[in-house]
Amino acid sequence: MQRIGVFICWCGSNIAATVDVEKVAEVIKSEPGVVYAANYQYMCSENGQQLVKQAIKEHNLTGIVIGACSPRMHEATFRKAAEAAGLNPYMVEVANIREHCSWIHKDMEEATEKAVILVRTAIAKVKLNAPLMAGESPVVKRALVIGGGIAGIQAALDIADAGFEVDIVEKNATIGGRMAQIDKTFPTLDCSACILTPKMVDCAQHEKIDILSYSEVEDVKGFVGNFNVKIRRKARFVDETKCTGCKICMEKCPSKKGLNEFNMNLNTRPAIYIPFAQAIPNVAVIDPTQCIKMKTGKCGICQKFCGVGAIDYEQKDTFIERQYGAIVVATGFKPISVDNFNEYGYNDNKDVITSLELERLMNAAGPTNGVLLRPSDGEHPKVITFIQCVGSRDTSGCGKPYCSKICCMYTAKHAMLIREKYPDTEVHVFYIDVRTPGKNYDEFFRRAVEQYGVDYIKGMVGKVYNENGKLMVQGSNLIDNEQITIESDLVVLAAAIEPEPSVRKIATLLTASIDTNNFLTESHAKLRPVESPTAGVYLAGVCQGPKDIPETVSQASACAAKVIGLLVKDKLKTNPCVATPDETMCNGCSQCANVCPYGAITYVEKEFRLGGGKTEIRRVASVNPAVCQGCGACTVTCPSGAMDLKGFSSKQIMSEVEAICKM
Amino acid sequence: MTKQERMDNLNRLSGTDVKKCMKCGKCSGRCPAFHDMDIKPHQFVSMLGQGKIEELLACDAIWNCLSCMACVERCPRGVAPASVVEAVRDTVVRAQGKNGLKAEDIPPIVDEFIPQQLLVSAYRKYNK
Amino acid sequence: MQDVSTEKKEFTPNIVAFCCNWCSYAGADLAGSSRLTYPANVKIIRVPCSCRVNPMFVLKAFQRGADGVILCGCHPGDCHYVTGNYYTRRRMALLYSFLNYMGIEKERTRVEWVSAAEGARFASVMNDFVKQVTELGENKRLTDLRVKEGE
Amino acid sequence: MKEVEMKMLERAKALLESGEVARVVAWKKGDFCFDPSPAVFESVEELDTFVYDWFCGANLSKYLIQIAKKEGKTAVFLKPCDTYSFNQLVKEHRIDREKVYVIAVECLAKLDVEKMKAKGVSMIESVEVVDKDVHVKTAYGEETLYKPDVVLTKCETCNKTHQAKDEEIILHERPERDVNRFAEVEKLEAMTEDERFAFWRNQLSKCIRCNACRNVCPACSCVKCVFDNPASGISAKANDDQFEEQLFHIIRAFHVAGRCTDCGECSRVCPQNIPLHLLNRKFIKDIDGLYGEFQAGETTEGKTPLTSFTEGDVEPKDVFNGEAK
Repeated sequence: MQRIGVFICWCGSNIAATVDVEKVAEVIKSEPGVVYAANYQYMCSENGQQLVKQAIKEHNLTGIVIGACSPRMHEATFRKAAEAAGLNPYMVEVANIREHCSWIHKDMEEATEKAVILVRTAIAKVKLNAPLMAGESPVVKRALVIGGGIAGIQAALDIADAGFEVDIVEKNATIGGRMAQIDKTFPTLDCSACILTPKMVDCAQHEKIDILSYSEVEDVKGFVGNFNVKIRRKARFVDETKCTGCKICMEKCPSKKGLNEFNMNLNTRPAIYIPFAQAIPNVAVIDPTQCIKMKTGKCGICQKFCGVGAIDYEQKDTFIERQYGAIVVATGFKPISVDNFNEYGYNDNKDVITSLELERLMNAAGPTNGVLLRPSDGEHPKVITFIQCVGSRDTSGCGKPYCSKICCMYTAKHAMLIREKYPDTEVHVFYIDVRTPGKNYDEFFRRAVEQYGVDYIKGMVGKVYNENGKLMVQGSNLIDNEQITIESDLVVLAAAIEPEPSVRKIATLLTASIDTNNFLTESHAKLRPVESPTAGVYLAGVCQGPKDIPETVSQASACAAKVIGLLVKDKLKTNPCVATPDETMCNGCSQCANVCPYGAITYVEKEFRLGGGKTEIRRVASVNPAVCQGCGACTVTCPSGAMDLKGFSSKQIMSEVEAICKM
Repeated sequence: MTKQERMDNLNRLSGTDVKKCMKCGKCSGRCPAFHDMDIKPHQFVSMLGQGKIEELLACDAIWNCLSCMACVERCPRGVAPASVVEAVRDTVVRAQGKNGLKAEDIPPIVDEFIPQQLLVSAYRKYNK
Repeated sequence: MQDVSTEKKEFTPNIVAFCCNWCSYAGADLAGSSRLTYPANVKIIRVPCSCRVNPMFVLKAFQRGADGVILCGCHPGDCHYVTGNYYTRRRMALLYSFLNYMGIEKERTRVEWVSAAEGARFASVMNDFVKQVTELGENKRLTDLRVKEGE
Repeated sequence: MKEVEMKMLERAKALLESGEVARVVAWKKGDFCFDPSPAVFESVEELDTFVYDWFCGANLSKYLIQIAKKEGKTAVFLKPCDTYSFNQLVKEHRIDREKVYVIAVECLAKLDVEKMKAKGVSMIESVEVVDKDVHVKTAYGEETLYKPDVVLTKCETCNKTHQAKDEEIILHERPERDVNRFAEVEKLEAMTEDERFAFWRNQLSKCIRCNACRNVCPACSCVKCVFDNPASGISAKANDDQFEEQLFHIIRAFHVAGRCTDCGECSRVCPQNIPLHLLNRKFIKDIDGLYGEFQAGETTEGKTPLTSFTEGDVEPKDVFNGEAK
C-alpha cells in the first residue's frame, strides 16, 4: 500500500500570494494514497526539510511530493532530505507550482485549481516511481592520447605529470605532428623546433608515457572509465628496441627516390629513413614501396650495414590491446588539396606553392637549408605574392565554408620573415579580411605592414598564369577600385585546413559525434568545449575546430585537467535514470542502437524459457548504464515497448497525462 | 514602382542572393572587361544590396560586360555578379521595349572568326 | 452568431505540453521567473528530452480529453543529448501529418523549439497555441473515431 | 503458372531429397481451388499437396521468423513483394539469412476471390489465366473476367522486383508498369479534414479487432505486442477501452512506419475490407516526400527514415505548409 506525503510550499508570498496553499493541501489530503499533507512557508529551508524528514519517519511514507518551485531548483535538495530520512531519493517528485503556476497566473481561484492538478499529476507519477540506485563502475587509471602532435604531447605530459600512465598512439613514424614542420611561430617568431622538440624529448623520457609510434587505433570497446582499445602497430621493418638512430642505413640505402613527406614532397629521401633529425623515437622505418629488397628481393644493404641487426624485412603488423579510463582525441589537421582551384595554377606552375611548403623552404632543416629559393629554377624570388583564403570561407563547394583561423597570422609571419631576411624582395598579400583576434596578434600584423613594408591588397586573385617565365597574378584592388596584375616570382597559397581524414574512423569507433566538416563536436560549445558528448572522450586541437598553437596547447591542458579529474576517481557513480530493456519483450531488431547517441546499446544472445521445458536463444538489447545518459530516444523507437526509461517510464508519463486530462 | 519593388524585382530577376557576398573582390579580380566597365562586377553586387538602382540602370557597364561568366565561375560564395549585370540590363532593355537583336540579324554578321560565346553573349545582351 | 461566439468564449481548452528538461522546461521556468502570463489550462509534463515523447502519449492525451498537445524541445542542433530532437522532429512531423490524414485538425498539434533563454517566446507560443485551440473548440474527433455514422 | 508450379515442385523435391534443406516453406492446396494456404513441407511425401497458382497471394516471409530457427536450412519461395519483407526481417535480425535458401518465383499478380465473387462468379472450380483474361470454370459453366479487375488490391499498383534470391524460377518477366501507388492517398489528402474524418470513421467503425492485420503483418512481429502487454499502458481487451479501440490502427501504422514494405497483406486479410494499406502508404508517401525516397526491405542493412535524420529536415509545422506535398 502506497503512503504518499505531500508538502506544499508557500515560498514566502511567491506561491502563497496567488495559490491558496492551505486549500491545496486540504484538497490533496483526500487523494487516494495520500496519508499526509502539509504546508509550510519555506520547504527548502532547514526547518522545511526537517518537516519532510520527520513526516517520512512518522508516517512511514513510501513516496513524497513537494509542491514548490521548479524541480530544476530544489529537486536535489529534497532528494537529499528524503535519503537522510531513509527514503530512496528517487521516490521524490516535485510539482512546479511556482514558475509554472503562481508566477504566471493572477487569478487566485484559477491558480489554486491548477496547483491542485499539478500536485495530483506529481502524485500520479510518484506512485509509479521505483527506488533507484546509482550504479558504480571502476576507473582504469590510464589514458590514451590519439595523435602525437603538439596537442597530444601537451595533454600526455600534463596527465603523466599528475601521475597517471599515458599512451600516445601516433600514426606516423615520429611524434611532433604539424608543428614539427613549421619554421617559426607567431606572434613571437620563436623557432618552432626549439620549443617543440624539448617537449618531444620530455615525452620520450617520461616514465609514465609510452609512445606507440607508427600505430593506429583499430577498435574501441567499452565506455568511460573502462575503454578496451585494440592498437595496430604497423610493421616498420626495423626493430624499435635495437635501432640506435645512427642513420648509417640512410646513407647506404641505394633507393633515394622516395618523396620526403616531411618536406611536403619538395625533395626526396631514402627508402629507409628517419623523418627528421629530432624524431622521437629516433628509429628508422622502411618504406616498402621504395625498398629494393622488398620489391625485388635483392639488395639488403641496410641490413648488412646495420651494426645492431635491427633490420627485419619480414616484420608484420602486430596488435596490442590495452585498457584506458579516458581517451583524448588529438588527430590534428592537414591543408586541403588545392586541386579544385585551377585559377591559381598550383598544378601547372612549380612556383605556386602552399604555405606549408613555404614553411619547409624557409626551414633550416628543409630542402633548401633555409635559403628561400624557388622550386622551379632555384633562384631567389624577388617578387612574392601571397593569396589568402584559398578554399576557406568558400560555400561554392570547392572549399570549406569555415574560416581556417590561422592563415591570416601565418601569412603575416611569412611576409615579415621574408622581408626581414631578404629586404630586396617585394611582398604582396591579397586578402579579403585580416583576422587577428588574439593577444599581440594585431600588433604583429601591423608590424608586417608598418615596419616591414608588406603590401596588403584588399581584394582577391582571379587568375594566376605564366607569361615568359613570370607568374602573372591578376586580382582586384577593391580600395582603389582597380584590377591589377602583379608580375611575381613565387605565389604562396594560404590553403584552408581540414581535420585529418582518419578522424572519421576514430569518431565512428568512439561513437563521438562529428559535424559536416569532419570536426569533432564538443559536448557544449561554451560550457563543455573540450569534452565529446561521449563520456570519457576529450578533444584537443584542430580535430575539434581550427585553432593556432597557443589555443591548441590550452585546450590540450584543459583536456588533461578533465582526464585527471576522471582518473583520480576510483569509481564512477552512474546516473540511475537510464534505459533498460525488458528482455522478454525485446525483438533484438537494433532500432534502439541506431538512435542511441552514445553507443550505449549492444546485443547479446540469451536463452529464454518457452514453457513446456523448451528454450530458445534470442538476440536482445543490453544497455550499459555507465554510458546511457537517459535521453529516451530508444524507448520511442522500440516497436515492442521493451525499452523503457527509469524515472521517466512510459507508465509514469501516461499516468501524468491522465492526471492532467482528468478534469 | 517603388524603389523597394524595383530592388526586389532586380533581385528576383538575377536569381542570386547578394547578401551572400563577402566582398572579396574575386569577381573583379578575374573580369576580362574590367577596364571597360564603369561599374565593376563587385560593385554591381554591392550597389544592388544598397539599393543604388538609378546608378545601375544608367551605367555603361551593362553593355560592356562580356557575359563570359568568369565572375560566376570564380565566386567562392555562390553569388553570380554577371546575373546581376544581366538583370539590370534586362530591366533597361525591357523598358526600351524593343529587341535590339533579332534572330535574323545574326547570320549576316557571322564569320569564321566570331566566337560562339560572343554570339550567345550578344543575343543575351540585346534581346529582351 | 451571438450565441456561438459566447459559447466559444466559455470553452477553455485543456492543453498538455511536453517539455524537455534542458531547454523548454527551463524556458517555461524563465517565463515564470519573468512573471509573464499564459493561460492556466496549459499543463507541463517534464521529460528528459523531446525524443522521450512517444506518439502514444500524444494519443493518450487526446483520448483522455486534451484539446491540444504541444511538444517543446531544444532547438535542432542544441539538444542536450546531441541528436534527440532530430528524431523528435521526424517522428512528430510524420505523426502530425498522419493524424491530419485521419481527419484530426492539424491546429491541435504542434512542435516548437524553445531554448532555456526564451522565456518570452515560451509564453507567446503558449498564448498563441491556446488561442488557436480555443478557436477550434473541443476535441471530439479522437474520442469519436469509432462512433458509427448517423449516431 | 502450371509450368512454374512444376519447376518449383521439382526444386522442392530435389532440395529435400538431397538434404540441402530440412524443409520447404510454400503453399498447400486448400479445400477449394481458391484457398491455398502457407505450409511447411518436411519430406518429399508431404509435397503431394504442394501448390502454386493464381491464388497464392500470401506473404511467406513472416513464417520464417520461427521456422528458420529450427535445425538445418529452410528453403522458401518468395514472390517479388515478399522479398522486401524478408530483407526487412533480416535487417532487424529476426531471420538469419544464412539459414534460409530463397527461391525467387514469378508472380504476375494474384487473384482476389472476393473481387471475383463480387463480379457474380461463384462456385469456382478452376481458373486459367491467359494474358489479361481470367477464364473461370464454375459449377454453372464458364466465364471470362478481365484480370486487372480481379487482382488483389496489393497487386494493382505493384512494381516490385526480387530483392533477395539464391536462385530463381522466373519463366515470364513482368513488364514495368506506370502506376501511382499513392493515387488513393492523394485522393484522401485532397479531401477536407471533415471528409477525411468521415471516411476513416466509416472505415474504422467496421473494425472488429480480430487482429488479422497485425498477425499477418511481417513488420508486426514483436516478441510481445504492445497491445497484448498490460505494462504498455495501451493494452486492453477488444471493446474494453475506447482508446485502444480507436487508436489501434494509428499506433500500428506508426509502429511500422519506415519499416513497412507496402506488401499489402493487412488489407488482403482484413475480413471487413478496411483499406488498411492506405494508412501505411500515407507514412510511406510522407517519408518519400519529406526525407527522400525510401523503400523498406530493399537492403538488409542501414537505418530506417525514423532512426536517421539530417540537420536540415523539414520542421513539423512546415509539413502542412505545402512542403510535404
